[in-house]
Formats: sequence, structure tokens, C-alpha cells
Amino acid sequence: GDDSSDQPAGGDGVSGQLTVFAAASLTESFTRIGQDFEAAQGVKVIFNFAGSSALATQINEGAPADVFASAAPANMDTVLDAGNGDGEPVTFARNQLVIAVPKGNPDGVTSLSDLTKPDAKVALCAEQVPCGAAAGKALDAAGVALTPVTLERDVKAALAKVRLGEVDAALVYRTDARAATTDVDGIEFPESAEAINDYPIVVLKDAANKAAARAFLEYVRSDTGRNVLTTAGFQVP
Amino acid sequence: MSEPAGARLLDAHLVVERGDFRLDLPLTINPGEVVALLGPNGAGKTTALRALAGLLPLSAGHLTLAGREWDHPDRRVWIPTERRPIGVVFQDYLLFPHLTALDNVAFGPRRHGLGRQQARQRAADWLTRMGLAAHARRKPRQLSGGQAQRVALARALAVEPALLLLDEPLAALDAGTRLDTRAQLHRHLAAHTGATLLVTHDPLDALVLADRLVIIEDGHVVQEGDAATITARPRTDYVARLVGLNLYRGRAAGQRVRLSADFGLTTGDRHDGEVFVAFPPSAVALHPRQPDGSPRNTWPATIAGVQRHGDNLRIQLNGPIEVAADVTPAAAAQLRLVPGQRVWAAVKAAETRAYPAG
Amino acid sequence: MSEPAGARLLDAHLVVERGDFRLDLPLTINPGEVVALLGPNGAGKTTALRALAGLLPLSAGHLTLAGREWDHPDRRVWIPTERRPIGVVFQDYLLFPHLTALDNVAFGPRRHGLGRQQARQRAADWLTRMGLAAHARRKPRQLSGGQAQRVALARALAVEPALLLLDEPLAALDAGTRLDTRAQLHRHLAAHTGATLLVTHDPLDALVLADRLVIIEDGHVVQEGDAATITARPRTDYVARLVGLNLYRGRAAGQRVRLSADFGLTTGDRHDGEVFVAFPPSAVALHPRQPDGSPRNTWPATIAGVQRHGDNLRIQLNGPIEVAADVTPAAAAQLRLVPGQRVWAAVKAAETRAYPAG
Amino acid sequence: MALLLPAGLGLLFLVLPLVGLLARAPWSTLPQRLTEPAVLAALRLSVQSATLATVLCLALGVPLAWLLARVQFPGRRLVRALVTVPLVLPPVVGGVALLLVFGRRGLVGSWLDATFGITLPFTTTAVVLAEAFVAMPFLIIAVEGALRGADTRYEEAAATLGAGRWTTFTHVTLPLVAPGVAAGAVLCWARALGEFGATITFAGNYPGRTQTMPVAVYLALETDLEAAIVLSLILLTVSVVILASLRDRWISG
Amino acid sequence: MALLLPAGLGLLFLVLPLVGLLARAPWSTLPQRLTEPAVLAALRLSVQSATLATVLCLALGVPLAWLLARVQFPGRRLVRALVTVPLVLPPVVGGVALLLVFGRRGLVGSWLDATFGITLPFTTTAVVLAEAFVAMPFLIIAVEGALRGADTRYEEAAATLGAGRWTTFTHVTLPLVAPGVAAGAVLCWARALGEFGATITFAGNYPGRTQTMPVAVYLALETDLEAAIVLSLILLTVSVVILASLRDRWISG
Ligand SMILES: Nc1ncnc2c1ncn2[C@@H]1O[C@H](COP(=O)(O)OP(=O)(O)OP(=O)(O)O)[C@@H](O)[C@H]1O
Ligand SMILES: Nc1ncnc2c1ncn2[C@@H]1O[C@H](COP(=O)(O)OP(=O)(O)OP(=O)(O)O)[C@@H](O)[C@H]1O
Ligand SMILES: [Mg+2]
Ligand SMILES: [Mg+2]
Repeated sequence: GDDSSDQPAGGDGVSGQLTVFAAASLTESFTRIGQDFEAAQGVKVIFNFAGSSALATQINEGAPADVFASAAPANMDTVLDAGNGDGEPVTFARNQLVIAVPKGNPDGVTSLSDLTKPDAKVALCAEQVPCGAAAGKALDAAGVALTPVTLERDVKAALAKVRLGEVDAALVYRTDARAATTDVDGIEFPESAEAINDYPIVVLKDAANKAAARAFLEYVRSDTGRNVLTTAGFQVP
Repeated sequence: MSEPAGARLLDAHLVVERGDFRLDLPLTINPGEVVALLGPNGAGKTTALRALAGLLPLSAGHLTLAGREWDHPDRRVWIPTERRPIGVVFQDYLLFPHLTALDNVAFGPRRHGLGRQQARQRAADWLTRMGLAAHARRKPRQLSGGQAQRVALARALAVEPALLLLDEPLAALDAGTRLDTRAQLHRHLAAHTGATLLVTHDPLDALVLADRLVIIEDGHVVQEGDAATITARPRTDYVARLVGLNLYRGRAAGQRVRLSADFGLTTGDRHDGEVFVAFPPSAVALHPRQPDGSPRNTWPATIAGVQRHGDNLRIQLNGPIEVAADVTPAAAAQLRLVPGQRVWAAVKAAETRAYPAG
Repeated sequence: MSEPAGARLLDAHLVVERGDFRLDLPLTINPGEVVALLGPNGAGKTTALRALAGLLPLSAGHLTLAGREWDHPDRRVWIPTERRPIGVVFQDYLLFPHLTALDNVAFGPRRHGLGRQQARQRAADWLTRMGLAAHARRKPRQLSGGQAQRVALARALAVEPALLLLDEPLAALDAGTRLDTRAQLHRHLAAHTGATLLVTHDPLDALVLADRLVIIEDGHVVQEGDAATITARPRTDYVARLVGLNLYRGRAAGQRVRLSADFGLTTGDRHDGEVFVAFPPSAVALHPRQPDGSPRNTWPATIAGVQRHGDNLRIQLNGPIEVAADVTPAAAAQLRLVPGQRVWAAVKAAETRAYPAG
Repeated sequence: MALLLPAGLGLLFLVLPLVGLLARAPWSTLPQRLTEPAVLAALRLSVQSATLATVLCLALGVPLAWLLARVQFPGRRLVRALVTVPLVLPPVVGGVALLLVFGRRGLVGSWLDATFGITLPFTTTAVVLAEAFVAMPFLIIAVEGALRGADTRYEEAAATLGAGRWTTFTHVTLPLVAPGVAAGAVLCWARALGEFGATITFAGNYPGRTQTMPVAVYLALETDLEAAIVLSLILLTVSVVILASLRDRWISG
Repeated sequence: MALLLPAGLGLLFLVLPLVGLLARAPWSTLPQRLTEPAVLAALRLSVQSATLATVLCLALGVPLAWLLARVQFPGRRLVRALVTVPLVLPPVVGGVALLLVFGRRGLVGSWLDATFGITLPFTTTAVVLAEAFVAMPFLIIAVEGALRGADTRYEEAAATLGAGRWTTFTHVTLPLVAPGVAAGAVLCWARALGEFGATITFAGNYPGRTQTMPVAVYLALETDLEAAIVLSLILLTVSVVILASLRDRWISG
């Protein structure tokens, strides 16, 4: 293996290497933040991006990690319930639903109720995943009963169905719609305020490099970090 | 049969059950002795050979070679095939298709501890002896049927086995090669101090190569002994056909033998009680009318079939007894021997042989 | 050979190349005729049979049956195997392992358009004729070698082929069954209006079953004709051994034939030029000292080997010519015939036959 | 025995993880899971669609395997390589590829939609197609291997008896390679039964219509590891029981 | 030809989706992708670990297949059924199971950690183990099928020449079933190469250490569908080239 051992110390008394387990939907933002952090602090950051639930399982089975950034509070709770968190998690980002429609909005969708037309094909996320839970809440708030053709396993899959033209609309996160502006338009709707998804982050109990872990947490919530996240479409508290 | 027990190299009583079929074969072979196992198709020859090789376990009985027990179900003794010092030529050769002829023959010597070079050298010697030096590098698929069989023979002999088992080793060879290979085999078997069991259909192979013949039918021994005895005194139809004799069973009173309620023969020998009567097809003369003259056996018969048989014709006759007769083509033409024709058959008493049955 | 071309059912010139080996065999068969193809191992018999069956394409030449071209590479004509009205018995049977004996035999008739019931009925008839009715429901693995071969024969005959191809159909049969099966085969072939090619090693099979013999060596015809001619006048060592004669080639001047620079024989026939000389092993007499008396061929020889041969012994002799001699066991005992012993060989001129070579 | 040691190690390696799952499974919830209608529906759909996919693979894949094993034609190497494509393609990408072809806007799908008004995605048919796409190479490669190992002289014998290629294939070749076909079918069925990525991508996830057990397991994993383990064990038990009963019958038959 | 039609259909069904991918792929980005060090690292890791996993599967799986095909022992039916477990287990659950056994807190893993200080998860070894676990059944079933199809009388002949079980196995049985073993190894390698769920769960997703191509494809799917397609096609091309060159050599050898 070419895994680097202790790096020369730099910055504010933090050094070495840092392992961050982060939700796959954070791949782009966290990669950018990680690079900035490395440059600023001289700490080598290693990411393990995967689904939040898989990460939670890995952590609970003893994976060597310092920080866990989850895409949903539920998976964070799994880790905390097993006693693997060090302190309280903080919410560093929020995501809001939009209606993704093909570029140019051919069906003229403007609200959730437009999705209930009989021949409209709609993709939602499954209720087990955060975007599905959020969609359920939003639909309840709007008082709209909707029968989707599919309950996708994650928001990217739902978005892909729109991009490939298989469905006429899908409820996805604003960040995802923004990343795909070449193919889709994101239509904001008021009820999405009722269904906001929080991204919590925490330092782990078995962290080998707690100093660097805390520094990373702070860096994510610093202006630099917030900037990256906002650009990607997240709301930051 | 009458040797002291100590001289026996192989001492076995093979009992094997295979579905409906049951083999029950006592068998002993002395050092250097070649025993031929003959019998009609399905008699159990291959079954016996497989039991000796350890490819089929005995159901009962025992199998001992040189005082060492190989298989004894009652005592739960069992030596697996690969630890038995045997060599086998299978009825369909079973040459390893992925190895050359040379490597097929070298396979056994390698397993018996020779180095690669030595084993190949020995294999090359054997192939040369078999006249196959030019084919050493061929794969079995590129060999003709007879070439393959000679390679199989070389493969079995190359391990210098204590018990050599041959399942029709010469069946696929052409007449010339057969003569040579038989001669080679004879030379080798004569020098061989181990026991040899030869399964064959060809009486000539058995007569040339074997010291003793064991003939089985339907899993049981029907006759056993040296070639001369068996040739002279067959005891079943199968053996009679094997050695080319007409054979009948009957009740003797002096020279007269009654074969059925209303038919009998006069024989050259005197006996009393159950006997076999045998005479060769060439001893049967055919006549258009009842012959008279010197006292002989005569009876009317109908021609059932005619075949060429070497230079002669072999005539199958129905009548009070079924009999085969050999006549020259000239005689046949003169007698107009066609199926359905009625003729008289005659056999001189002096040409028949009678011997006790049972 | 001398029949008008119109009478020929099969008219072929088979040229096949297989690696180093080249078969070049002109072959014609008339309706109802049985031709036996004989030759040593590796001569190309199976190759010829496969070319006729369409399992190997010709490299050159042609193959016509009943005026219909089956294979003619020059004209790009090719009829695939399944559309040729043939029946084949393979050297290793190739019974379908997943079908019963009955279904193996019924396979061909089914393919030739019979209904399931009719095909099975015909198959059952054939098995009964082959004496295998009791084994109809067995799978090939449960049959003995000879039983399997009879099923293969029934399978080939059941399609009533225009060209019947037999690759050693009787090789695995025991002597008794062989006689019966040969007789049945003979009966069937006699009734068969198609052409039959029989590949065999057994001269007896060839003599009994075939109307004409074609003998090949190394892919080429060396002799061809009816049994009587070939038996009387072999032209190669292989044929001589096949028919059991000693054969030599030499230069004749009257009754004297010079075989080598310093050895010659006196023969019964008069010729001039290149001739063959043949005589049977039984014509060779052995003497402990040079015999005198009536004019005969005598020469000193050394015994190279002794084998039993039927009731007699066959002695292989070295000397100015290599020769086989048959003597009775009694004579052998009297002469003390052991390898290395020096004797005198004698052959009467009247017992030798000379005929032109080339 | 030099062979028994690695064999035992191999078995252990395959079985230990199962033991791990069994140890972790919350057995008390099993009866409740087993009576959930959604679980039963997913189970039935999985078995049905895997079976249909296997039938489809047999119908198309066995002839293709025969083509590869017995017929010389130009481009055979390429075809043989192409057959392995779905093996290596990550299943999710395979699902995307299926959408690109059979989807509403796809190469074939748009034509199907315009001509017959058929749309495949989000239907049970799509589940079968996705599973067949992923599982077919297993069948083809196993059957081709068996065909190459079989003795072609039996086919020659059949030809001399008047059997054409098709009859020879159905009456001689197929019975001879039956164990190989059975092995291939087992692989194919098992792979189809466990298929997840291509299915959820091409057919989506709707309970009772396109939600197979692996999809249900995946979604359960998002919230509840124990529930996912129980569902997996149910799927496993059903398949092992079916395979065990079928394979021994096929093999001995 | 009644066989050519389904064979052609089957081929079309396998190839059309590939055509769809090729049509959609952003070819202009290909050169840039191919020079990205992360892509090359993932490609190398994928090929290496799939090859190692295949070697491991051959070493353990071939003896196990022999055991199943040739030795009568009580519980053989059960063992045969257990072998198919990883086929049906959703790969992610397989990864969880591996964690439960070989993880730092796992049945075997905790002992390994305490005794030797070895932790398997999140290492390249873990990638190989995860791939081997998922791919081994393909090898075992293919080889068992080949062994059952082989003529056991050659093994009898070897025994009469003094060869014990081991020598018979290596010198006679294995060469005879070489095409079957090759087919099984191809299946196994391809399955290992495409493996994703168990790998990312058991070994994680560390570039250069455990990030194989399928894992990279998964991550690319999160951001950019086209990028995922290009990566898949790269993986595909490499594997097809390797398989095409290897298989024809093996089959003719
Ligand atoms: N696997 C089997 N199951 C049941 N019966 C069998 C099996 N194999 C052989 N038999 C039967 O056992 C008997 C003896 O067969 P075996 O092969 O020993 O005969 P054989 O004397 O060698 O005949 P051949 O001269 O034709 O080779 C036959 O009746 C045969 O049908
Ligand atoms: N596949 C092959 N490739 C190359 N040479 C072959 C092949 N098959 C056979 N031969 C060679 O062709 C020649 C003729 O073989 P063929 O099988 O026709 O002989 P045969 O006359 O039938 O012999 P036998 O009486 O031993 O069966 C032999 O020298 C053989 O070695
Ligand atoms: Mg036999
Ligand atoms: Mg031949």
C-alpha cells in the first residue's frame, strides 16, 4: 500500500491524516472543501464516499473513521445510538425539494397538483430514503394524493429518470436539479418548506485524530465551507 | 487346480452383484501363469476384471495376491486401485486424450517413482517394441483404432505389474499386426513372473497365449482346464462352438448313446450313464439318399443354412439333431445344397467322442 | 471392375488429406455387392468410410451414388451427411448414451419419417432379430461390449440404407455370437439391394461376407479382386500374412526363381521375368540334417521363434529367406525346436506357386 | 487428502458470512415479517420474474451458445467477447443502457411506443428483461463450455441416421449436455433472483409490480439493518430450498 | 436454420444496450478521462483484485467442486445448496455479512485483530475477499458441471496405473475438464471485475486502495451520468480485450 504515514506538521497544531466518511451526495462539495482544508491546514484528508446507511454500518462495525457526515438524521442516529459519536452532531447543510421537469418544462408544470394529471408519469424517492420522506411530508402539506410510477432508491436515480425522459417529473433536491441544469429545470414550490432535509456531521468516538476532526468540522461551517455548499445549492443554517 | 496352495499368486473368489446379474467366480493364478477368461457377451468377464482391479468392490468372497489381502468384505479389508500393482488394458483403451502416446505410456512409470526422463525413456522403449516409435508424439485422437490399442497395451505393460489384466487386448488389431503383437505379448507373458488374466473372445488368442482357460457363462464357471482338454471335451454349447465341434448330451449304454426319445448315436467310446458326444463338422458327410454299407450313424435332415467357411461351406442342418457339416464347394455343387433341401447325414462312429457329463 | 459403368451404384474416387497422410482410393460398388476394405492399422480404412459418410470432405476426386453426386470438390457439390441414404456402424459404436437400446435403433426410422409407434416397432423387430429383445430397455452403459455392438448394427440397418458402411461390425463379438451375427449379416446383405462397404481386419469376415476385397496400405490400393484370387495370389506381405502364406518376390527364368543374389527356389509354374512366389507354412518341412532324395528346395535356417498355432506349432525361421513353417507338436518335440536351433527347411517345388508381378 | 483442505477452506469462506448473518438476525421479528403482504408480494415477484428470465435466457441463450461452440463464422471471437459484456458492466449502468434502448425515448422503445403503444419501463416485463440481460451470459458461457466438452462424434452418428442440425441438437446434443445446461440455468436463475441494480434502474421500484426482494432489501438497509438481514435470509432460504430440490432432480435425471 | 433465429435475437438483446451506451457516450471527454490518474488507478486496482480473487477462487473452489462432483458424503445436498448462497444474497448484504465476520468487531476479525493485529476491512485484501466471496459460486458450479460431464473411466484408468486421488486430479481430471474450468474462471473473473455492492460495503471507497472501477462508476453516477457511462465503457473495453485474448488461447490450448 501507498498509504502515507504521518505527514509533517503544519498550521494550527493539527497534523497527520484525517478520514472522513461522507454521504455520496456530498462527493463534489466535500472534495472541494477537503482540498481547501488540506491546503490550509496541512492535513491529508481521505474520503470514503458511500450511501449514508452503508457508512453507518461500517462505522458501527469498527471502521477506522474520524468524521461522519450523513445525508439524513436517521443514519446519524444509528451511529449515535451505538455510542459511536463524540458529542452532539451539528447540522451543516439543508436541502429542499423542487419539481424536476425536462428542460423547457414541456408540460407547463407549476405546482404539485399539476403532477396528479392522469397521464403524468412521476418518480418519487422511496419513503425509506430522505428525499422520499421529505416528498411525503410536502405532499401531505399540499393535500395532494399522488400515485408515482416508481419509488426510486435515491434522488439521483429519480433525477436520471427525468433526464432520460422516462418520467415527466420527479421530486428531487434543489442541489441535484442545479447540478443537472443542462437537462432539467427545477420548479420551486411552496410546500417544500415543510420538508427540509438536514445534513448532520459529527466527530466519532474512536477517531484517531480528534484535533484534526474538530478542525475539519469547523472548516465545513466556516465561510469557505458555506460558500462551497451554497454554490452547490444547499441552504446553510 | 492341483497345485499346492502356496504356489498361488492370485487366490480369489469373486462375488459381485450388479442389478440382476451375479458373478460368482473362484479364480486362482500361479506365478507366471496366464489364465484366459472366456465367455459369451454379457457373461461377466469385464465385471470380474474390474473387481480384480479394485474398480468394483466385491459383494462377498475374497481376493488375495501374494498373500496380501486386497479385498475381503467380511473382514472389511480393501486396497484401493492405485495401491494394487496391476496393469490394465481396457476394452475401449481409455487413453488419456490430452496426452501424447508417449506421455500416456510414461504416466504409469512416473507414478511408480521414476523420474520424468527415465519414465519417458521407458515409454519410448515400449512404444518402439510395439512398432509405434513414429507415433510417439501423436494424441490419441490422431491414432487409428489399432494404433490406440497398442499404445494402451504398452501403457499397461510399462508399469511391470504383478497382476496383468487384459480386456480383449488384440480385438482391434489387423491380422498382421495381431500376429506380431500376439507374438510380442506371448514373449512378454512368458518372461512375466506375475499373474495374467486375459479376457478374450478369440479362441486363438486364448489357445496361443494362455496356460489355462476359464470359461464362464452368466457369471458362473462352466468349464476350466488347459486348451487340449477343453478343445477335446467341450461341456457347453458355447464352448463347443468356440472350438468348432458339434456337441450333444445323452444317456450312454456301451457304445450306444440315446440323445432323445427316438434318436441315438453309436460312438467310438464305451460309457454308461450321462455323457457328452462331440464330433467336428468335417466328420459329417452328406448324401442325397440314405447311404448303406459300413455301420455308421445316418439320419435324414433338412438344410437350414449355407455359409462360406474358409475354403469350404458350412451347412446348418435341422432334423432329429441340429448339426453343422463342412463340405467342399465341389461336393456342395454336386449335391445342390440349398436351404430347404432334404439330405442324409452320416457320421462314422470312430469320429465321434463320448465322455462322461456331470 | 469389368462391369459396364451403368451397373455401378457407387462410383467414387476418394482423395482425402489428413496431415501427412493421404488417401487416394478409387472405389466402385455395384447394386447388392459387398466390398470389404482391408488394410493394416492406419491404412486409411476409417478415413475412407468417413469420406463416404460425408463426415470428411474430399480434397479431390468425386463420389457418386446412383447417378447422384454427393461430393465433388471441383464442381463444389456437397450433400451433407444427413441427406445421404446411408447406415454406419462406427468402430466404437457411438450409441447415444441417454437413449435406451430401443430408442437408439428407433432414432433413424423416426428421422426417415416413421411415426413414433412404427419406429419403435421396427426397432423392436431389429433388436429381436439381433437376439437382444431382452435388453431393449437398457441404456448403453448397462450393455456389455458385444451387446452394444449388436445394437449399433441394428441401428444402422434399421434405416434400410442405400449405402451401408460397416467399420469392423463384428470385432467385439464372442465367437458364438459372431457366427450367428455374421450369418444374419450375410442373410441381410444378400437381400440388400444397396451397396455395402465393410471395413474389417478379420479375413474370415471378409471372405464370408464380401463379394470383392479391396486391400489398401498407406492410403493406396495394393490389391483388389475376389477372395479366391487374393487368397491364391497375394501381392504384398500384408496380404500374404492375411491369407496365411509365405510370399517372396524374385526374377523367374523357367521354373527357377532367383530371390536374391545367392538364393533361389524351384517352382511348379514356368515364368519369365518378375514374379511372386507363394507357399503355405504347412508346405515347409523341417529336418535336423540336410535332406537328400527327390529334387526339392532345401536351405539351412535358424529358429527365431515358436508359437502355438491352433493344434500345430508355427515356427519362424531366419536364413536366406524368412519363412514360417507349421509343424505338429509331435514333430516339434522330436526335432527339439527351440529358438536358436539350426535346422534344414525343405519345400517341394510342386507346393509353391509363382505368378507374374507388376 | 490434499484436496479436502482447500475444499474445506473454501466452504468455510462461503459459509462463515452466512453464520454472521444468522447470528445477527432478529429472529423474534421473523413471523411478523413473513406475514407482511409486501414481503410476500416481493418474494413472489422475485421468484416469478427470475423464472421467466431464466426461460427467456434458455430460449435465446442456448442457441447462441450452440452457435459459438459449433459453427465457424467470421467474427466469432468478437461475438464471444460481446456476450460477456453484461457480466462486467456495473448493473446500474446496464439498467441505464436498457433505458437508452428500451426506454420511452430509447432506440427501440420509442418505436415500440409509437407503433404499439407499449412502454416497457416500470412494468413487470421490464423486471424480467433486466434480469435476463444481466443473467444471460452465465447461461451462455456455461452451456458453451458444456458443448465444447461434449463428444461431437455422437452428432456425427446422428447425422448418419438422417438427423439434420435441429433434430441432432434437440435429440442428441441437448440431452448429452443436460448437466451443463442445468448448471447454467441454476447460475442464471440465481443471478436473476439476486439482481438489483439493473432492475431498479430499468424497471424502477413499485410494490407488487416491480419491487423484487433485493430491491426491498436495499431499501430496508436504508433504515434498518436487522430488517434487511431478515429479508435477505428469507430470500436465501427460499432460493436454497428451490435450488436444492431442483438441482438434485436434474442432476440425477 | 431454426437455431440461428433465437441465437441472433439473443445476441441482439445483449448487444443493443451496448449500442445505446455507445450512442450516448460523450466521446470528446474520453482522452481526458483516460489520463486522469484516479481512473487509471481504479482500472489497475480492478484488474489486479479481480485476478487475485479468481486465483483465490480457483485454489479453493476447484477442490470444492471436485468434492461435490466426486465424493459421496452425508450432507452433500446441503453443501451444494450452501455454495449458491452468495449468488442470491444481495451483494450489499454480502458485504454486511463479511463485515460481521471479518470486521474489527466480527467473529473472526476480532480474533485476527487480537492475535495478529490484522484488520481486513478497508484494505485491498478486503476488495479481493469481497470479490472472491461473490464470484466463487460461479466457478464452483461451472467446474462441478464440467466434472459431472467428464468420463470417470479415465480416472479409473489412472488409478490402475498407480495414480492416487491427487495425481489423478491434477494429471487427468483437470486437463480433461480444462474447458469447463476456463469457462468458470472467466465467469468468476468477470463477476469479480463488475462487483460493486459487497466491495463498497466491506472494503469502502478509498481511491488507490479500495476504489475499483465499479465503485468509481457509482460515484460518477452521483454527479454525472455521462461520466459514469464513459467509465463503464473503459472498464468494458479492457475486460473484453482481456477476455477475448485469454479465452481463445485457453479454449484452443
Ligand atoms: N452398470 C451396470 N448395471 C447393471 N448391469 C450391468 C452394468 N454393467 C454391466 N451389466 C450387466 O452385467 C453383465 C455382465 O457384463 P460384462 O460387461 O461383465 O460382460 P462381458 O462378459 O465383459 O461381455 P462382453 O464380452 O460383451 O464385453 C451383463 O449382463 C451386463 O448387461
Ligand atoms: N485427426 C487426424 N489428424 C491427423 N492424422 C490422422 C487423424 N486421424 C487419423 N490420422 C492418421 O490417418 C491415418 C489413417 O487413419 P485411419 O483411422 O483411417 O486408419 P484405419 O485404416 O482405420 O486403421 P485401424 O485399422 O487401426 O482403425 C493414420 O496414419 C492416422 O494416424
Ligand atoms: Mg466386456
Ligand atoms: Mg479404423
